[in-house]
Amino acid sequence: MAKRQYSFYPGCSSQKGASSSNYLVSVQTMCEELDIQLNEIPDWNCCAASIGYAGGGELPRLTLSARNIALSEQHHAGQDIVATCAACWLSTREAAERLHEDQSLLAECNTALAEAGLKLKNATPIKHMAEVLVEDIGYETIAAKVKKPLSGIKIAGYVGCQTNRPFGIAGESYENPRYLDKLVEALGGDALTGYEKKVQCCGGALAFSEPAKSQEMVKGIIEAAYDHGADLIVTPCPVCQMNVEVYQDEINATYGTQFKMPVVYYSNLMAVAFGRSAKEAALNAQIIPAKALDDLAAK
Amino acid sequence: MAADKKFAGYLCTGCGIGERLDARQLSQIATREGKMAACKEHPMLCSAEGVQLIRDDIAAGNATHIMIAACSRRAKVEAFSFPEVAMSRANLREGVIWLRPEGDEHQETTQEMADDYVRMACAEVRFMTQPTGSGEQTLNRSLLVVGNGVTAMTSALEAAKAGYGVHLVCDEGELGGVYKDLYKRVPFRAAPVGVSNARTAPLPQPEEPGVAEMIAAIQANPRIQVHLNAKVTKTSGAPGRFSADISVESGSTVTENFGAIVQATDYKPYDANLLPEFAYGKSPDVVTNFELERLAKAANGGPLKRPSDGKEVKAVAFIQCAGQRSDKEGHLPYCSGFCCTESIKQAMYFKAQNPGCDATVLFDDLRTPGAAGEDFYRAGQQAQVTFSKGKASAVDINGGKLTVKFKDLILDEDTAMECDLVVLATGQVPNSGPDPYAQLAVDEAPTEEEKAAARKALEVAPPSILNLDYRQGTDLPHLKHGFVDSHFICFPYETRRTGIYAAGPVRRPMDMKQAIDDAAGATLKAIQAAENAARGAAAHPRVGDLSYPTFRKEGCTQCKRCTVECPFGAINEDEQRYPQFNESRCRRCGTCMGACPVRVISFENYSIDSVGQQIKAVDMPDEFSEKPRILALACENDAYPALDMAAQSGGQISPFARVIPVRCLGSVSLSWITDALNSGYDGIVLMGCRRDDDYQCHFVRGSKMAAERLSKVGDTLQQLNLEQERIQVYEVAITDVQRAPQLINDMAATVEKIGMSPFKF
Amino acid sequence: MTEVVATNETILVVGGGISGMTAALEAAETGKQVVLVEKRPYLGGRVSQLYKYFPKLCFPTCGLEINQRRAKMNPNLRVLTMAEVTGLKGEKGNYTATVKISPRYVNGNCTACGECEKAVSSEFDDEYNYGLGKRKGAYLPYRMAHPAQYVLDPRLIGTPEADQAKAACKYNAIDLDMREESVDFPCGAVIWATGWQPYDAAKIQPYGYDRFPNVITSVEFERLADPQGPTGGKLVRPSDGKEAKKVAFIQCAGSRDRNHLLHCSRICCMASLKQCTYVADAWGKDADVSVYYIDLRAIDRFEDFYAKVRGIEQVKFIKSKPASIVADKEGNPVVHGVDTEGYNRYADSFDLVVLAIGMEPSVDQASFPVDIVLNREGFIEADEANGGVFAAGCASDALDVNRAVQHATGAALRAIQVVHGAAGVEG
Amino acid sequence: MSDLNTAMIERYRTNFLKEVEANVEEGEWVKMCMQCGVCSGSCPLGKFWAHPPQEIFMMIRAGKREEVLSSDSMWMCTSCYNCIVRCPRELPITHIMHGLATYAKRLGLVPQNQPTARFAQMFWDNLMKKGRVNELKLGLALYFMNGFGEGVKTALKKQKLGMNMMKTGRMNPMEILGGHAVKDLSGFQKVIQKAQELEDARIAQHGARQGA
Repeated sequence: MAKRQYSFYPGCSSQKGASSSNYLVSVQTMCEELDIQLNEIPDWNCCAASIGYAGGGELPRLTLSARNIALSEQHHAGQDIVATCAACWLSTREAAERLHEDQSLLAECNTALAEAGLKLKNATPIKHMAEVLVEDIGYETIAAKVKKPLSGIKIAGYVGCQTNRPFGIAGESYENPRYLDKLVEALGGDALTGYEKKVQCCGGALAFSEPAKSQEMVKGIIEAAYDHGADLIVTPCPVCQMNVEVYQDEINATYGTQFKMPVVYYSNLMAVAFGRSAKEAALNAQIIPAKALDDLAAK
Repeated sequence: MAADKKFAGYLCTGCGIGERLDARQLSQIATREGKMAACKEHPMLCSAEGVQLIRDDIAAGNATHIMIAACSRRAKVEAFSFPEVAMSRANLREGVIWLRPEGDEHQETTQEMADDYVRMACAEVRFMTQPTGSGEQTLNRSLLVVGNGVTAMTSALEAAKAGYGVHLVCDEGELGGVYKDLYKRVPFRAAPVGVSNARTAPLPQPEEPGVAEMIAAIQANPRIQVHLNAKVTKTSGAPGRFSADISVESGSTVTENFGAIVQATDYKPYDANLLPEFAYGKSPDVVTNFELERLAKAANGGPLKRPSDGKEVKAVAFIQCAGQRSDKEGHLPYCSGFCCTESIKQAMYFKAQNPGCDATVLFDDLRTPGAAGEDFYRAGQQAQVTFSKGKASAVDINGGKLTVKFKDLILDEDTAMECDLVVLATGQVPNSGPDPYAQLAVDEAPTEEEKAAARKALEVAPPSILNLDYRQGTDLPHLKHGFVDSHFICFPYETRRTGIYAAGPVRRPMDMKQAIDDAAGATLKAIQAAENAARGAAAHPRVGDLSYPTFRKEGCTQCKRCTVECPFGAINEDEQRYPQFNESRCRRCGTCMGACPVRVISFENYSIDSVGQQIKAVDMPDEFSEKPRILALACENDAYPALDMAAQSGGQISPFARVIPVRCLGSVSLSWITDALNSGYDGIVLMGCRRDDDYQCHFVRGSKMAAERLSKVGDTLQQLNLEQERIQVYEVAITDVQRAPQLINDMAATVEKIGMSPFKF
Repeated sequence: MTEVVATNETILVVGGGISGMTAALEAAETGKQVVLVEKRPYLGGRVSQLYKYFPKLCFPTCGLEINQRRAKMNPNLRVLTMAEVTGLKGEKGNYTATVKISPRYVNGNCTACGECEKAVSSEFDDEYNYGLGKRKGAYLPYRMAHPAQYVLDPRLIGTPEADQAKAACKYNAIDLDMREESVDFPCGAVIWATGWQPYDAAKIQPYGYDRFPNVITSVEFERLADPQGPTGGKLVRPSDGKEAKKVAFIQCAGSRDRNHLLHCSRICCMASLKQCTYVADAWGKDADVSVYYIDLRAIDRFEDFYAKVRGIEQVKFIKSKPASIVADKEGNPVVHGVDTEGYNRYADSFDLVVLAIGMEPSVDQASFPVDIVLNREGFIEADEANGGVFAAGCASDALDVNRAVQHATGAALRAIQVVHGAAGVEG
Repeated sequence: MSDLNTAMIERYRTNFLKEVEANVEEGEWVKMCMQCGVCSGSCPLGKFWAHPPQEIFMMIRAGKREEVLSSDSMWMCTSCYNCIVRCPRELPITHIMHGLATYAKRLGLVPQNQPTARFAQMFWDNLMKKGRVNELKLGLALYFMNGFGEGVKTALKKQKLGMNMMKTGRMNPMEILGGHAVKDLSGFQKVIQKAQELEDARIAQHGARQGA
């Protein structure tokens, strides 16, 4: 069967040596197993995430994404754009829709792009990798590829904000999305469907500027996972992963808690379940090791 | 037909009646004691075969009066429908076997209960005649519609469209009424199918008022005769034969006959002079929503100008609920229901003409119900009308500007805004005539301040609109705040003056669209009243009843109780002060019959005897039998169904009770009570409907009247020196399924306590 | 085989709720021939499932009793229950209607004696109680049902229980061979009174109706309050039967919301005010009621009732659309939001939360058997293009009972105008 | 106070609502608010806002220009989009908050040392340099945001975190020297430069955005 091809927008944080480089590694492993070919958008730029607004303002921010889409349309015509980072996906898709509904902005945007000889047609579907898995591949296909079921591993599906709102995954509700739970179940894991913090905000970029406020929310996210007896938390978003995993020491210091909750990507789970090595699954990049997965990968 | 009466009894032995009761005995009682020529038994009387049995007897002329002993009169009504004969029903299923436990120890008393119900049904039918109508009825396919506005015009046009003639009486020089000066109207519709739910979706905008078109249609309609500058100076008669004097200013008067009447006199704009705090009258730039329409009409799409200096309005503020939803002296306690959408519309006038104009609506609750309502709110927001939840306290004049002081309820602060024009969203004051019961209200007011309020209402009573030549006053009774509305949620057109229907804002506050719907509804009821009058049939709630009250003139003492107590003001008095019943005004509740101290009033199928003889027919065991008898008179609309449903759901009732349904507690004659006491009943329970301000009595005051009459029954008891507890009057609702039988059982317990009545002869 | 006698002067009324009953009775009492078609096995519609009416707090069964009597006594009225209009051909003054009648498996012989009910055992969700209770497979839909004729649940057919029911009936009222049938008959005008249904509360995800048993809808709360209801009128909550003393009412649950229903459902504010009195009456001083609202729409004379309820000290009003509901460990719904008058955040825990659920038309736009002018919310707009078809009641807009009846009475006139035309009375 | 600010006060006088509609990203939708408050209740950092979103809208209507623009409320927005998905009137609340923040920044009304405002600016400057974000520099810049002394403290406090990130290959010290970048950097910068100019021009001269 022919590989599915996508125009791939990896985003800054998944670059080598960046905070979610492990995400990219595991995604690549996952895609090999699922016959997905990711064609990186040549010379893509940062999307400014959801924090760039203050520096740039509206049009420059939209133009950042416009440039990426234009490049994709130029080099990977006919391919859907897929992003693994929630913020990248959201900014890009939001820009596309905004420019679609406001033609005057689109005109200004193209005037700017012309400076680099680019033009935006703005007719490319923009997907998050989770959409590709759920809508293009499907749970059954994924389940069929499982070699090492995640049997007995209790997993809290932390969906977070930006893969869920305002666009979300088709057929899911904003308040109680189940796609991570369904993925976990497809991989033979034990999905904690009652996990009530699954769409709680982690603070996003404010983890940097308002750490105390952000960490208070992260505390709740982890506590709830413990309450449900989770072995680990799974997320589709680099910001969520980072915010929930790396500040646990600081939270413990502030609140006297003893958190040591592994936080992984769905791609980590899949790589392991598909029978690939801990390295290929990028488990070595866990600051808080996901022991349950390490053991399974080692089997 | 009454010449040779043929009495026939029928006993159904189905539904367990045959198993639980001695059918032979019941048949014998029907024939021997009940004087039925025969009593035929059938295992399923409601079956086609059973019904045919009865039909054949009727066809053969062997049955002019039939007694059916089977289930409740509320069951199998369609099967047991023999309009050509008089019929009574003994309730052996719901009334006896379903309310009594099985078992030998109960058998004797249960059988006695059934025996009595058969006796009672036989007695009842012996004193019934199948009514045939008064012979007074006439068909008159013409309506009198009173009013100037959209409601009245709609009523006239709808009636004409249904083939009726109309005389439209307008007390102004031109038609149009309160909406004469309307520039645009609030759209009647929501966004059509296909319009998305996006914030940018195109939504309905203010539309042409359509008043002129309506006036043209009226003038072009051959069935409608318009009387301008005219008043109704006298209305007499009854549905089918109303006669009205229509007098015009010039002095000439014409008299016309009508089948029925629609009063669509709309409302009077609230007098804003009562709102000095908002500087009305002090500054010409403070106007009411009604006056604003004139400004808009004058501007006709151009800039709206300030009355004071003719300068274009750059900032306008709308004060919602001005003089409304407030218990302040002179304010309207209610919400007029149309001002929110009116203000949105008027704010849009300014925005449409000059988007730069600031239009702010100060509201407390924005009330734009329904699909069209909420879409119009959105349309106002799209037009950049500013909506602020705030309570305005005052309008100050400073030079050329106005300052509106208000409390911002969202930001929770006292603040103010400057503007060139202030629009007061004032309310609707019903344009109704004087309340015929205003004097009664004074007399009946429980507290002093309520008395004072009632007296005030009496003093400021408006001039009459219909000038009814009725014993009980000249106009439609008010319900509340001067509105001549129905009291019933399920029956908005229940009227207290048969054949006369209120439509539009005179009935309750409403906007133009609802008034148009309301006009159609009231017109249907008027047409229906005329058609029914032609058949001699009663109007709601005893629809189709052909009976009507008559009286023995020689016995009448002209005491006027009947003319005073009739809840519908149906009864007039002739020159010798004898009652004139006006059959087609009568609602057949029997309150007059209950009121009559000399028992001369009766209906062919409901009379002092038809009930009195049932009471007498009951077999009365002697004082030492330990078998008391308890009489229960139950309203057929609520208490009686409650007892039926108790039977359905396994309730139990004392075997000593004998229940008789009555049309209304108001029809209960004291003579029934005294007869019952004299013939040895040990207790009497009367069950009528709720009678306070939220009354449930379907004949308005029937239950109340009964309660008043029965309050005096204590004397009778004293004369007989019987305990007061032996008679109890209760308000019972149809939902009192547990309570209704309990009340009867309580009486049984009381009797057990205080002992049997000595009056057993 | 059902026979329907009708002509092009007959008025067809679709829907036997309060609006349809009213339109049918008013027309019949004006001397017109009327055929009333109702999908349920009984007349009365949603009104029959209400405990009390606002603002009088009187009982709907009271008016229903009168309307049922009117129906029983009127020879001009023909009622078809368990029937649906599947087709309507022709034009104003001259239609042919096609009506599908589902088998009741009980014929007119039924005396409502109840023996069949005693003879069967298996139970099903009770539609009359919105599934809050159970009923037998042979049942009278509710105590006052008209026609007072039992129904056999189709799920019983082919089981031994069906035969037991048949055996228990002494009157040959049970006919297990009944089949669905379809009848055509002429009519001159049609009154469309198909009414409303509660919006699907599960779609309002932030309120977790699908996740928390103690979050219920206002229509369900009516059944709880009704002494004839599944709890015998006790206000107890579904999860554990705990007494519901601290109750929240959330307005605009599905209404005035671009994510759900765009329109204002009109009745919800008044219904909640009414239900406040249920709680206050049940628990007196121990009652603790909060009403969360955007605009309290106690329009026109209903203001009196609003004032009355505001006077109950156990009831407080919070101007706020709650953001979300979560359940605590004890299963108490906790309502989160901000009181917009002064901006105080709240996280209030309740025994029970009642969603004042919105009204949507019960017939969806796709399945109208005839071309008709609708607005985007699916309500029927009055329009010449509708020919001889007229909406009555909630098929035309979100209306309270009083307005629905008012509207239905007007609809009767419009239908009569058409058949008068057909009969040549006009002119 | 910036010249632009003075100019804007001059142009709109009392009508702050009009100013917002004309100059703030998606500001034209403020008018659709029906004051239900669901946004305010839905905000995860709501309790830290001096004025939650709906109150901000009401303040805009009430003309409280200074209070709104110099408020740090909108800087608390985490872009979680709860308010947007729950709003019954489809207000793009998140964007309006971003828009207000941006506008306040343009006018020089941002509260002193508003951390998110400063971080947002760093982030922007950082990505403008190379077209892609350099996390290491961004992180360091963040630590030293409040001066060198503060920075060293923070850096020490964050040392463990930093070490962790490095150990797991999720932070690369070499990034300090250059790091990732777009190849056509000049083209990239020209494009964004142009976009900036267009937007500045639009706001400076007529103010009114299309569609407002």
